[in-house]
Amino acid sequence: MERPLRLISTNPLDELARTIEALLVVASQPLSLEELVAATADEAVRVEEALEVLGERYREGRSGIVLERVAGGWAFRASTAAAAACARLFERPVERGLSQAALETLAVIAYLGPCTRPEVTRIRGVNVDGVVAGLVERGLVAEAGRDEEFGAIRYRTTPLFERVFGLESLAALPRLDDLGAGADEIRARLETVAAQRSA
Amino acid sequence: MERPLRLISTNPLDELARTIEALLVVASQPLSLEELVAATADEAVRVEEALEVLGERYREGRSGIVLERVAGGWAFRASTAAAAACARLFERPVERGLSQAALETLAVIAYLGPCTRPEVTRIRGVNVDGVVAGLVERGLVAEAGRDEEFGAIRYRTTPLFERVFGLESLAALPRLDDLGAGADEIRARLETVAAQRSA
Amino acid sequence: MLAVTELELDLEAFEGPFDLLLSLVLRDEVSLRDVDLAEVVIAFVGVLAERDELDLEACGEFLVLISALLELKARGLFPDEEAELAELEPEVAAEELARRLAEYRRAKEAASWLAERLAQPRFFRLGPAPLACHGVQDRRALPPQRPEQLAAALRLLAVPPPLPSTAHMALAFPPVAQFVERWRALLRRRTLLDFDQEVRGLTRAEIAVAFLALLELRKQDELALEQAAPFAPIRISRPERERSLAWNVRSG
Repeated sequence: MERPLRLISTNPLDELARTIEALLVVASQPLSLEELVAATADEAVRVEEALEVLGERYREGRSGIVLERVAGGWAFRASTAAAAACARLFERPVERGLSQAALETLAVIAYLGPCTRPEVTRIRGVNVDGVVAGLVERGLVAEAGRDEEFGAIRYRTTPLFERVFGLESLAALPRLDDLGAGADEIRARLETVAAQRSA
Repeated sequence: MERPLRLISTNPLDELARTIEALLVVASQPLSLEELVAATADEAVRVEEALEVLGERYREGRSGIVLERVAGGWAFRASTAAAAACARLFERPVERGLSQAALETLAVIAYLGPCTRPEVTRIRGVNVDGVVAGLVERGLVAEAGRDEEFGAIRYRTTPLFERVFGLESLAALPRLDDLGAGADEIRARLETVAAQRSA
Repeated sequence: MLAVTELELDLEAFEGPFDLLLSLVLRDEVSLRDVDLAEVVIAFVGVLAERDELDLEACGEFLVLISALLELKARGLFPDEEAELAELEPEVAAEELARRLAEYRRAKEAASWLAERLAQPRFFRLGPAPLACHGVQDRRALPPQRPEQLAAALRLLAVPPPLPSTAHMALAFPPVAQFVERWRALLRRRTLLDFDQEVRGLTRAEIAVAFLALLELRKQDELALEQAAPFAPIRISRPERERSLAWNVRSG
């Protein structure tokens, strides 16, 4: 297993893996399995096998280039070990300085799915027009048609959102029930107080 | 020389090479030696050494990712062996078609005749700079002189637009008699609605 | 006797006695959005627990204050929904409010989950690669489109927006100062007032503000409040009768 892939040039799977490497290094977005299958003109099963081999080769701790499954496809990113060096050279304009309001708005749009600004406003309790415009500018949310009843523009999160937050897809968001205990936590604390009182 | 770089994890030059890999996979421009030295916070001699190691690792015939020295510095590209796959990737039709924002912007320009970005923005109620830039890049709209009053650039639809939508000319657009007789009436109606929406 | 207004609070957004929090909220210097009212409840229950017997009067007073704050907060969170909520039966409205508060809380939790993901910096390339493949250009063709899409897009742009609702204007919160003046004027003319009678015909929002104005005046010793039993009529009188108060709102 420790023999490096690249030395076995007679192995056709290795050739396929090299082609996939090439595609991923020039693509400007994550490539889905279907896109890889179409571009390599190979079989899905073999492409998946090659991706597995590449995942082993380009993994955190072993390579500066890391293959990750993100935004419904596959993409290269820098290893976390190289984050400090990357930060010296590159900006992170998409996520730099995201405010609490922006994060809440993103969360609402990500969880509700395509929704209009009035719908987000209802949950957040404050006007979100400016916040949404800022998120569109950053490319984290995009227009997704209009509400048929009122003609208001709907917004959805973009693949870039999934990439920035390292999500394989929107389904990778934690279930809301798992987030914090909320009411249960308060009840538990009240019960503790009550127990102290009766003691 | 045939021993794979990634297995010698105790070699600090290897670590430097991994950092450089990471920088190169994130960069959208070739990186100069100076930039690499600054980002890695290492010595120029060692960065050059690491680049040599990487050049050996990422070379034509051995890897799908090829390190290339160009005028501006160093950059990754796809191997020539993968050219056919790259061609299929880049020349494939875009499956998703046009966004609602793109469709609305195209509709306004097609039905109302050449318009400036501020005019389209007013009618749509959101900034269209990015959308128009995307449509120009795709060749669906093109510049058509300047607005005489304000000097803003006007945009018109292109022959490619007519081909994509299967129209012999703009006169073959579906009729919108329910919205008004002629472009001027439709424009007036859209502007009235836009004003109500922003009120 | 436990003085509710002296309850010491140590919250994320505020530190100090409860009555200071109340007056800062009334003066719009602290936003209720930032105050975790559940923490206030827990602090109060904690203080109650330290005492030997259940202080019913303090509990009653606390409930009145905290529910006024909750209503204010709820309305602040859902400003456009007042009319809709006001039309609902009280129990249904309370459930609806609770549901929306939970929704908001979950949005906040999801936001902090997202913020944690950002703490780990992730670098990837934005935009096209510096060098592509030799001899290959990014020429993406567009598949054929239907012109009807264009007509539909323009028709949607011509849909007039719904008329703005004016219902919220009827339910907007009147300034507390207006009710402060009203109570003062009434007390100049009469010595004893009945709260329910005076607020009859007012909206729920106005009643809440009227009550807050009352508490404010009580705090400034301009009047006295009397309630024989929980849910009994609240009697308002000039401060001379203060000594006979059955339930104590801390003065000064």
